[in-house]
Amino acid sequence: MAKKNSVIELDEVVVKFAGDSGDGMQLTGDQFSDTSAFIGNDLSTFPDYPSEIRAPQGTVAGVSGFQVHIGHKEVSTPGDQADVLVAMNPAALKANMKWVKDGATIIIDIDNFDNKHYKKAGYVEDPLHDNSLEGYNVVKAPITMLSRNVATSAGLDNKTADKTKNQFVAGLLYWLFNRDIKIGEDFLKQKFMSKPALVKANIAVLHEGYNYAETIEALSTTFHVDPVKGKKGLFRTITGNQATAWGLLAAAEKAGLELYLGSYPITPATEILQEIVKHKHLGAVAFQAEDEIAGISSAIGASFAGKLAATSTSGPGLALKGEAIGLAVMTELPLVIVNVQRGGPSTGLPTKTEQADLLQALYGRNGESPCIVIAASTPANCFNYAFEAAKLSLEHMTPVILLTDSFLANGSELWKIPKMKEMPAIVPPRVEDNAKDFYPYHRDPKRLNRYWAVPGQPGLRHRIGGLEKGDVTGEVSHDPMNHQIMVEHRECKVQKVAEFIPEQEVTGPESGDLLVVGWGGSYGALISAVTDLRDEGKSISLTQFNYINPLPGNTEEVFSRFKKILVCELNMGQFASYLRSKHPRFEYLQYNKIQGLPLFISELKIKFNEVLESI
Amino acid sequence: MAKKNSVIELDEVVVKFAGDSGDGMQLTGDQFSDTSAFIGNDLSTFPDYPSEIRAPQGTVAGVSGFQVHIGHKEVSTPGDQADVLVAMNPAALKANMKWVKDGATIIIDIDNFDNKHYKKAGYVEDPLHDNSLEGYNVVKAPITMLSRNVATSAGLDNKTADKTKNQFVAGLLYWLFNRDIKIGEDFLKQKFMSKPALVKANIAVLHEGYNYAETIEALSTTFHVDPVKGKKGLFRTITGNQATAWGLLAAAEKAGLELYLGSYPITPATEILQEIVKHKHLGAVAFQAEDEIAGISSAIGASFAGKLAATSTSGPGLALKGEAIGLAVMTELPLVIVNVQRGGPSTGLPTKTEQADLLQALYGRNGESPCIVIAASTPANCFNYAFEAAKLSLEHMTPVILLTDSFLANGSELWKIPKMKEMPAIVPPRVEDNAKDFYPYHRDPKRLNRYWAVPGQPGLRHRIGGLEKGDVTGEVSHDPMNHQIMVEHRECKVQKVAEFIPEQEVTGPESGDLLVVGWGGSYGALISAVTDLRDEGKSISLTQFNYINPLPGNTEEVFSRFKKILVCELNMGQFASYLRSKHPRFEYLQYNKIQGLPLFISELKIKFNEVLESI
Amino acid sequence: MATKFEPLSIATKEDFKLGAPVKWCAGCGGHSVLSSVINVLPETGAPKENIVFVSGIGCSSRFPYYINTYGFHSMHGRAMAIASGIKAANPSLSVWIVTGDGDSMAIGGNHFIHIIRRNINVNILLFNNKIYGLTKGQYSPTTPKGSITKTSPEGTIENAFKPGELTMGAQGTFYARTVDSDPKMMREVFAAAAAHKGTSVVEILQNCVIFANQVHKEITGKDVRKDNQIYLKHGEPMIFGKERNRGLMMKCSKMEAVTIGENGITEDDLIVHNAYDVDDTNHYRLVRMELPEFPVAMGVIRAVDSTVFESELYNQVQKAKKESKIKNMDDLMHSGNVFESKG
Amino acid sequence: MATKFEPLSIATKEDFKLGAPVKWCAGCGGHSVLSSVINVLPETGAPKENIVFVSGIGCSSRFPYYINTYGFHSMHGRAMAIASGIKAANPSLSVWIVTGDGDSMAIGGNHFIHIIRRNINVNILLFNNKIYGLTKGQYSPTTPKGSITKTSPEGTIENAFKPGELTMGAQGTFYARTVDSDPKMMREVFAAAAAHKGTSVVEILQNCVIFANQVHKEITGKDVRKDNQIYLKHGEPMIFGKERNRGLMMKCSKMEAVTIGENGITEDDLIVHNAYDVDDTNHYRLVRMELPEFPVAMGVIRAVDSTVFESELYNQVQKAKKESKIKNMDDLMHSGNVFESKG
Ligand SMILES: Cc1ncc(C[n+]2csc(CCOP(=O)(O)OP(=O)(O)O)c2C)c(N)n1
Ligand SMILES: Cc1ncc(C[n+]2csc(CCOP(=O)(O)OP(=O)(O)O)c2C)c(N)n1
Ligand code: SF4
Ligand code: SF4
Ligand SMILES: [Mg+2]
Ligand SMILES: [Mg+2]
Repeated sequence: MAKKNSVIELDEVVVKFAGDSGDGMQLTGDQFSDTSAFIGNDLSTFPDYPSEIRAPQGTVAGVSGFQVHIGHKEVSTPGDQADVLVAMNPAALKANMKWVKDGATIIIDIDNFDNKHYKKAGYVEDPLHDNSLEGYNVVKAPITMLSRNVATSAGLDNKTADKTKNQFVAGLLYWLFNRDIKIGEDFLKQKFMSKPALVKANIAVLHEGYNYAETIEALSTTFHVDPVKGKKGLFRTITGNQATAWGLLAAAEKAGLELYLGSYPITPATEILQEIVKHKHLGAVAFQAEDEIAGISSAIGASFAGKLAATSTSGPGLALKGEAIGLAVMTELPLVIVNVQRGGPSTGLPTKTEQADLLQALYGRNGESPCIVIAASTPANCFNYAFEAAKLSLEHMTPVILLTDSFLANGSELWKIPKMKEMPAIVPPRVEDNAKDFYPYHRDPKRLNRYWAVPGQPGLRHRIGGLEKGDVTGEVSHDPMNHQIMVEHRECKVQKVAEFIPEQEVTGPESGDLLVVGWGGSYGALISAVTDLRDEGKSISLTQFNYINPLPGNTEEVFSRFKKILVCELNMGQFASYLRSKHPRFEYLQYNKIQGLPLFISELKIKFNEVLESI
Repeated sequence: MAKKNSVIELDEVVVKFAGDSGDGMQLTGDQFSDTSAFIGNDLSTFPDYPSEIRAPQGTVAGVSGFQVHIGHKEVSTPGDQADVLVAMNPAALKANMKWVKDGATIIIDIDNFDNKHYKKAGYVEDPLHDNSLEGYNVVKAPITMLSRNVATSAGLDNKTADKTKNQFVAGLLYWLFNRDIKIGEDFLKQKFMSKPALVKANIAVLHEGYNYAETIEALSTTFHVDPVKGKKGLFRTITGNQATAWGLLAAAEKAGLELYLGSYPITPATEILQEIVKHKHLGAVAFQAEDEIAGISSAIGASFAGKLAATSTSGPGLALKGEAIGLAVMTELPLVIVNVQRGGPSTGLPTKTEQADLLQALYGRNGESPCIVIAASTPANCFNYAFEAAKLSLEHMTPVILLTDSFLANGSELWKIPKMKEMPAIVPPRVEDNAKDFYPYHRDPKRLNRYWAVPGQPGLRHRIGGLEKGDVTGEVSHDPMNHQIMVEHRECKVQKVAEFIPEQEVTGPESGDLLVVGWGGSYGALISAVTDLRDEGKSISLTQFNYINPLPGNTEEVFSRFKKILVCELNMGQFASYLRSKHPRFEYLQYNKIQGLPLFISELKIKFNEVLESI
Repeated sequence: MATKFEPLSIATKEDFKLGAPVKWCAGCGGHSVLSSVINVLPETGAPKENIVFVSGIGCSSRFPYYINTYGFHSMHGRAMAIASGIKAANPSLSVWIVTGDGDSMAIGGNHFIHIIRRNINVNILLFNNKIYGLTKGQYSPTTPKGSITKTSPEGTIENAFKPGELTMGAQGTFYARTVDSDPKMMREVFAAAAAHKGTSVVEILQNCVIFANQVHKEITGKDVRKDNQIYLKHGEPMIFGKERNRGLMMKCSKMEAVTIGENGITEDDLIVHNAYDVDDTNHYRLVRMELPEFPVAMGVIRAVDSTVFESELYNQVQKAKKESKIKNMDDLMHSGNVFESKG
Repeated sequence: MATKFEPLSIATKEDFKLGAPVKWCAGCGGHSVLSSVINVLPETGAPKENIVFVSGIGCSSRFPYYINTYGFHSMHGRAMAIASGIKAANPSLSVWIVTGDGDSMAIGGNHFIHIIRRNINVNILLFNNKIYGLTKGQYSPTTPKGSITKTSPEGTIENAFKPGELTMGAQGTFYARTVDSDPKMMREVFAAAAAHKGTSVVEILQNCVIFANQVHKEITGKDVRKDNQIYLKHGEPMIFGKERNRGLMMKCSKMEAVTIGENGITEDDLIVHNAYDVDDTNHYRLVRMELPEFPVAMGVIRAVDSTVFESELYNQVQKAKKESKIKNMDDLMHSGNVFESKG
């Protein structure tokens, strides 16, 4: 191997892969992430693809992207802007130029930079010759041609050969980041396990890219990102949806139950169903229902029959499930409803991220119908909050809505693998067979939960349903005072959960000028921006909410310790409005954005500084 | 006719008819109300029946009741307690004793007061002999026997003869209230138009009851309620559901459109569908869909096709319609969604009243999905608010949710018939055929509405749908900034409605100690209680909200003029919580009740006094 | 805690009676269906704690409150979906669905056809009174065209579903029809439904005395029922009529109602009912027979063995459990690409 | 403002082409269906401003964005309900529904059977690619049992709906089947669907190159299609096969595929297709024919006249308008029990 040029040590680097839907950018992104994880970098990724399956090739609307942020310190977001952009065609370049740092390295497949492609991408002038790329380090590689040559000599037909070009890109990057190309080879061997011809050709192209990079002058410097220090143990990368599925599976195991998922496919929640369906070996059963209503209804049936029952969906699906959630509230059965938020209203922006289902989760049902609502805040902690959702639901005998979002669901990060024996115990309030004096709506005073008797158990036959229940007996009751009591029981049961959840924590000083408030999936950007400003000496802290209903018991007290409170969310101010209704004594400033995009660190810093200056 | 005993002049009187489901109490109630209206009394009624069709005879659960409040002053509620109770059996007595005033007249059908019936009603002792009726004026009439005798001699068989006993009761009351029995006869002639044998027998029984009352000593006094003064013009009695249906029909006529209702039956909203289906002669089309989702979807289709489209339902149905309401928000089509609230959550108390769908109406959809929300506050003004809902929806091109409730829907009152030419104009923003430069999402800056082009119109072909729309063009757009703009447009459009609705009014002094805040159907009880206390010299005013989203522009200002604000509602505090989120600077005290019952004047007065004393 | 089952305890009908009052109208057809069900349950052999009744919303759907089993009175139209979840959770339960013509054919139509398609092993008792009872008399998808109801003052203009026809269209494996006033037939039919492995659809012509009184009278009336019904039994010739001299016969690929003795027709010419025929063409014919041309078919019209959803599901589960090396979450989380960091 | 109609303007296919790019995958079967529809529309005689395309959600449901008519891309599964409202609002519109197998058979199953039952005059183009395309490859209610998809890694265990069979179960008046790769047949079938008064269901075997590529290949493959399809035409004998020597015939009330010339069978022995037969027993047989025993039936299998919902509805409206003395709201409000108060 020829000698390397100068190597620059970086704390962190953001790489964006972009091309047509068929260009395999998601795969290259995965491969690069895995390799980084393998050598010990922290990382966070985010794919970003069009709502069409294969949107028209060469158009901006058809660009499919994958962003990876790796670091030798902790990494919390996929990054605002890229240090390295791979653009497989002009459309990919056009779509991404605004997300690229000044001076970034831009690798393009020169074979696709011709007039036809410019036009398709909507360029009026040739971007390579209009000075718009001045100040960037542009690497023009004949990626298509070289890949095709190598792959066809390795025995592939032309069409299949063209699919290897993402490995040329991968090779380039292995060289650029001083990575061991063996790891890339192993990835391919595993990926195409049953297709040796593909393995061979792809490895050949991978080497071609690597060698090309080494040969040309354009890449005068290479980068190196050290492994993270202090992170010890076994890790894997995990997406939010996979983590959610695994969290539910883990909860079932801890509770000594089997998992039942009743769902209907919907972007961006489908992968939860697709993941659970793979784990029948753990006794998990996934039922792909005919629609969302059947999905949740079947889960309610499964819960009645004694399973840990869950349903997963996105906003429009949650809207359809409202009536059934009310039934679960009334029958006081455990049920986890996972809602992976996407851009709304209506079909909206189905592949984009948003946090605008909060009020729907809280109030989207008839009558006084309280649910526990919690939210995950990173791809990996979807595992913990899915587990927690199941635990709360089972132990408190009431439905729990878990909110995640498209950004968490599809994004991935490095995750320290937990040990099952260290996970908290889950003890559902089951009734013993033939228990004496069993009443279905008799309550445990501690949590106000009723007890769970399951068909098949002798001596416990009883009937439940959606009509108002008599206190203790569970028989249908139209008595006015009973209704008042039961409405209050259901509400108190949910509010009492506050006694069983952690207190709200503040990152940064416990008091000060500005408290930034976030909830759910915005954590990464918020913590990064807040930390940056604190490093600059500002008096600023963050409190990120994972428990929404009930709010942690010390919420009021936390708020009272700061001069100003700024609530940041990807909607028009739903959490701020909820906080006003629950803790009206504070003034809540707002930062809202509703563009289908996550929050950016840069915009947050500007906003925070603005507020800080006004204090 | 023998001479009358002493006549007592009353300002108002409350009569409650109660019996088995088959006893015809609803009919007698109607007949008595109509007669009172005919002679010029003001009135308010409320039926109250079990959720079973014919709940077991003779049991408390099976009692069906009808309460009428008549007055020579304005009457705002059906009354807390009755001056006269008709109890056809022991169960009816048992169920109603707590709703009867001290010293009231209680008329019982002695033929049903035997051991068998006592037991069924759950009495341990004979209520006629355990002193529990001491202090009441109990009239024991052999109603069943006498009715049967008369009706069988008039030619009816035994079974049919027994159905006439409600006319014996009617006869008694005509005498008791010094009413012209001719009016009762006319009512029967109209009711049984095509069945002369029934007319004959019922009239005979009516006279029997009248004569019986005249003969016995028990009724030493009779009552007289003068006609209302100052109420001039043509009146009729109308229930909330009928008024809602007629309001929609009137709006269609005013807008020059035809009405389309797409609904699925559900208690207590079904009568709206049943009413509109009767008026095909006005060009109104009602589609009984296969479910709630099809109901609203078909209405959205009809709206797209140029009808004034509406859908009517109750809480569980509204839950099912959430996704489709979002589609109407996104496509910016006019659509009226009537939600007749009932006791929840889930199936809850389907025949009882409640105000607990407010937050669902505001927030029960995915994404940022704002709707105009308004609420009617009396049975008769359901007409006005249904009209207003249609007007706002058509002129602002966005869905409107109209909230009524079981209490308004089934209750009736005297209604001054409006003149169509005095109703406000409705001008939907239709586009002219072949209009130049037509863009489906081009907006009128005044209301921010888009314009309505309808299939069949030449030169205006366009496509709409649930994906985010490009500003002005209406084409599918995934552009981040466009999404932000469109979300804001939709929100502003709804908020701008505040410029087109009346200011919030205060009944009573414009400022003072206590402002009672109500919304929707609680008006009658609140205004009565507030007026009573003001008559006692207290500093108390009422402001009743009909416009919920947006709130009237002067809301903040109104609130600021009072020392304390007390929000009263039939739920756990939904409007109070909404007010906190919108106008957080005030402290909102709450009075909440959730028992399936309306608010009572008496309980309100206690609460108001309590708050007033604390000032 | 895994569910344990007691040794099979022989249940009696007393075991299924509840003290609570039955709140249907006096004279409602529901009462006799209820007692037939209570009579038949002990014969099914299911331990009493394994029996679950699931219903939607409607008069008929109040059923679970009137019988002493595990019961779930759920949402309008969703009983089929809830029951699917119960069976997918625990296939050993004996699940009965009680539903109305509105509940199953209007709002619940989709779940109805899907549970049938999947062939989940439940018994559906469809109370077909051809009206919405609980909401007081609006037409339903089975209301005969032209009927005057609260929502059709000029008569309905919609064609009526035939539940049996829809069942066939959804590839049903079991369909039977019976009448609320015929306890013997109900008992036989319910027992057959319980014995069938797969989705058993039993349409019960039920009388709503209040809102659609006598809607079935042409079929069920005492004077006409023998002539207007044919009670089909597998393996027996298709004979009906007061005189037992009428029958069904195939002529040129069409079915006809004929009289034995006329035109030389003998019993041997009649079709022999084959409820087990996999090809459902004949069953399809039978369920659609209408008066006056044909008698209305009663009894078990179709009962065909086929794979049952939840059995196949648990076969996959068992196979996966046996074959996978991953036995628990720790195994799963450590499988595939795991990176060790020495920190 | 009442809607006015221009005198019928003869539309050309250019009128229906939109500049916007068609965003289906290259090679998706949708492209050829789109051009066949555009070709056929001018032949239907509907003024171009009277044509409305309504769809649900799915790849196929993007259709309205690709054709220059009034269009409504609505909610998953609800196109049938929205279209019902459009027709009930304005029967003179020519309404086409574009839907997928998931959209119409899964979430939209109920609206599908109800629009058919009501026989609302719309044309349903059901793109049956036997997969959920837009959500990237989960099985649908029409996916063949045993198929491996993203949600069935061990193969599906659910029986597949046949859209034609379900249409018959819901009392459909028109059902046809065609193939995305046969423009001539599509054109004929679409024209027949447009001409039919009532709900026309057209199942299009459509290929999803990405997630279920070649799922129909046994039926549509160039080499096998002549032997494996039978293109049915009303009044013509049921002949198929590369050599045109195969046919369908009734034997003992069962249908059989036979070879002309063998066992003395001649063309005269074959069934003559009667698409107009009110009795749908034969159509029911035809829609269920499966390989290898039978060829798969193509073309218009059933097309029967029956009352149309919206016509009956407006008959009632017209009658009411004519007969009622109440002509407007003032009349209505003053009808019945009105009391005068002199105050
Ligand atoms: C979501 C929802 N929509 C509507 C209703 C109102 N509803 C209750 S029962 C019923 C129809 C009942 O008809 P059917 O299923 O035939 O039962 P029956 O009362 O005739 O036995 C309707 C429309 C409801 N409870 N829930
Ligand atoms: C309420 C709702 N649930 C689920 C989805 C997700 N979804 C969109 S399309 C689709 C299925 C598409 O399959 P099909 O109808 O066969 O259309 P195709 O893409 O195959 O043409 C699903 C499940 C949705 N958009 N809305
Ligand atoms: S209304 Fe009809 S169906 Fe309902 S309980 Fe009464 S008789 Fe039975
Ligand atoms: S995914 Fe399949 S159905 Fe969808 S556009 Fe691509 S090829 Fe067509
Ligand atoms: Mg019914
Ligand atoms: Mg499909």
